[in-house]
Amino acid sequence: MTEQHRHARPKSPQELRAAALETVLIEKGLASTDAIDALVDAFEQEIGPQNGARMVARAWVDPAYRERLLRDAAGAAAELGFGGAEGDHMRAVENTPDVHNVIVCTLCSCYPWPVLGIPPVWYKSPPYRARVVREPRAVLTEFGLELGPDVEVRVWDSSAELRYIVLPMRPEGTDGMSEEELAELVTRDCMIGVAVPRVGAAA
Amino acid sequence: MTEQHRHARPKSPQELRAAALETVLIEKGLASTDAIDALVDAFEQEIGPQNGARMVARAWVDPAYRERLLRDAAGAAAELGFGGAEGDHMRAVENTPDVHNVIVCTLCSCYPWPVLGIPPVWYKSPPYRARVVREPRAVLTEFGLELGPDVEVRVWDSSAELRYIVLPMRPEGTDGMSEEELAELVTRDCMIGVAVPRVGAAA
Amino acid sequence: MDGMHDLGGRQGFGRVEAERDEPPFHEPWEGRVHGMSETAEVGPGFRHAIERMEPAAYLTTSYYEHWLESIETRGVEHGVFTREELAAAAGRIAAGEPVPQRSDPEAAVAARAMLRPRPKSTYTAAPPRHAVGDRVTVVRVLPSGHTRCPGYLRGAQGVVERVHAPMPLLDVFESQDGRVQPEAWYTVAFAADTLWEVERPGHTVLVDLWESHLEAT
Amino acid sequence: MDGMHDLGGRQGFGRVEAERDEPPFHEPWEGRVHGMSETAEVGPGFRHAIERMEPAAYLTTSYYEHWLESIETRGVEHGVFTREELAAAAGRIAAGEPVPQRSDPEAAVAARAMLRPRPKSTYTAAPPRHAVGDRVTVVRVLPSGHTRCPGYLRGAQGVVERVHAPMPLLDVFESQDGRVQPEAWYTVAFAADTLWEVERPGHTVLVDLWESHLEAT
Repeated sequence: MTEQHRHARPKSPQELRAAALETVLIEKGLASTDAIDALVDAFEQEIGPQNGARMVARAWVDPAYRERLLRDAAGAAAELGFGGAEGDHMRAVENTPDVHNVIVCTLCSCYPWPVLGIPPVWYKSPPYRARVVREPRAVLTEFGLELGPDVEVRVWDSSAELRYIVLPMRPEGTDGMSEEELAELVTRDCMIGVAVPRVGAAA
Repeated sequence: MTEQHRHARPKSPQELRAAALETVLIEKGLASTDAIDALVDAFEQEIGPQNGARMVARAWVDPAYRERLLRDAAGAAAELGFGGAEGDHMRAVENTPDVHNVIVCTLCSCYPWPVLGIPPVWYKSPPYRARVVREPRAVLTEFGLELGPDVEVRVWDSSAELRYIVLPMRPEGTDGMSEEELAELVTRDCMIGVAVPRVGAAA
Repeated sequence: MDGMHDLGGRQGFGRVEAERDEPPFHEPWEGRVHGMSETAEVGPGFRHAIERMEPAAYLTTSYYEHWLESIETRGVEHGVFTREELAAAAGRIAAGEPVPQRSDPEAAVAARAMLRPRPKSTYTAAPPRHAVGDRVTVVRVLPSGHTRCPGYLRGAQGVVERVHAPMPLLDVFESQDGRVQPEAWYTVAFAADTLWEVERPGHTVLVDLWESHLEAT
Repeated sequence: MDGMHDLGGRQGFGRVEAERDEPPFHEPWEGRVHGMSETAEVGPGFRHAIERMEPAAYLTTSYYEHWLESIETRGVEHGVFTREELAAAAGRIAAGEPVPQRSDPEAAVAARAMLRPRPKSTYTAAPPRHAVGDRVTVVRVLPSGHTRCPGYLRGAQGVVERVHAPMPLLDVFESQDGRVQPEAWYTVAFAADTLWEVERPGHTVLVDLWESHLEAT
């Protein structure tokens, strides 16, 4: 897919730097075109928040899976074929009527790749990382999420080795839905904790 | 002095912003050209490290003045006619064979204007403010000042209301010098604490 | 507040670059900004307006741009002028109009007098709670607004080196609401190796702090 | 280390700006950088190389520029390539030369396998010193090098929420000297109003910390 790009002249200083680096690594035998391609393709084609959404929907319909997810999220992900780098250790944290969870990495941009894919730019941005640990309600309001004053907000700063995913509450009015239909309600933002699933509002 | 400048078209965005601000303040009667001129002239013509140098030289030749300077630096400055904004409260800290003092303001750029004038850009710069409280010896080395391992370095972070000036040690080989000659050895950097007076090395 | 201005102990900065024979002002506009800042009344909060700057903007602009920003921000926030008035004036200047002149000899005299010895205000307050030699601990929760306590001292233990006569707590004084809360204040000495992993031999960091910043250890 | 990356609780930043329907990579070069970072061996210290970036540079460049910087920095520091080699390659690319291709099907298979479930390493260490419900205090003096303990926790008190099986202390593991120091680690809960002046009602901040970051209260 990149044949075209790698033969065109770089359009930005970043693109030039990246191309120069790839050139040096390839010429030294330290990188291979197809290994890089394989990773790009994986994130562009296969790995993304649809994976996490399947886990959430499964947990909503299958109480035993929900238990396994909350006890060992990496194991529960592996059951559906998801796992690997940035997801060897995972933990799912469950929203309840009394507790709302939000995920951040203040020091870096740690994120559970195998189940949520590449983090969005805002998740990696200084404003989110600086503010959400200190004033989560203000940040959530900017995302359109207003929580009741009695809800405890738990902000998980995942700067170590455990990657977090939020297990949202199943919304009202979804009783007749299939697991696949439920999964469509579960957006990336719901699993980061800056949104909650809404019927008819999925991405 | 600024007639010429204020009639020329601004050369930079900052100059334009400053000229626009002055225009608005003058038109609203909140600023006057000659009050601004008076302050600019004061710092360009009269107030600078030569004031502090006179105090240091006086302290070197007059033990009673040295005592007053160490007890009440603002009072000792006033004896020579120096004082006012950013110098209403001052403290002189004395270098000895065992103690070397360095001044910084980590939060802002607090500095004893009446005796040292306008601070140099490096004093106001993030590298100095960030580093000198944490690794003063590394910073002093960059200024060419190597202290013995037994010397205690005291870094004064003057972020509150007291402004500091270092009273350096009188260098060797200055026995025959007059107070005026001594004052010429005392550079601004000596009174900040990133240098020490040296015979034949004054600014 | 944990703004970008709170630089003490932050890592990653490069060498301190000193300029030889540096003038007080590098460009005439810097002197004008200095003069305006000291003589034009645009409301309180000089430092806090700078502290609130967006961090990348703070780091990539110069000292006198910070001052310019402070005058503009306060003038607008205190209703002294509007952004539109500044923009309109900038348009006229850019089109070649000169900055207007206004003479006020009394103001010029007063401005110069600011840089001469002048009487100090004195304040009364409760007697100081700490004495020279006392061990004190800096409070851990610092104000989210303006404060004179650097963040690197949060929760740190030090020793009182000097006790000063009461002064208004500037955390409050600069907060733009007119409150004045005089308190005893102190110079407190901190062993650097209790603040950070530091070079050997260790050094001492001395900071002036108000009673509100301290608790007894 | 107190680098610019240590952003938690820092003030002055603006709104969080979210982009609709964002792709994994905004430009092809970002994907290339991601792929190189995961597959090319240029030595340890991925995060530390980013943490050492000059603060203004850190704030004014994008995530994948940070990654690019990390690969370049480590490659140079570990002797894998030189700045001159990078510059020479950039010159050739700028002149129109294509990036060379190299096929390695096994490496491609291994790369894809990195993003599939795989066995976890297990480590042995001394038994954990703290138990769920214990009050703990974060040490005040944090490493000047890489650490997984955010600066906003220095000296803070929290409660152990979960105890995890031993893992290498990453502060040491990433320090590029090959040492591995497995330790018990914990999820620790901190009431936000013990960290900062915060909005009401208060919230809870939970952070994963190693035993080296903690002392008993």
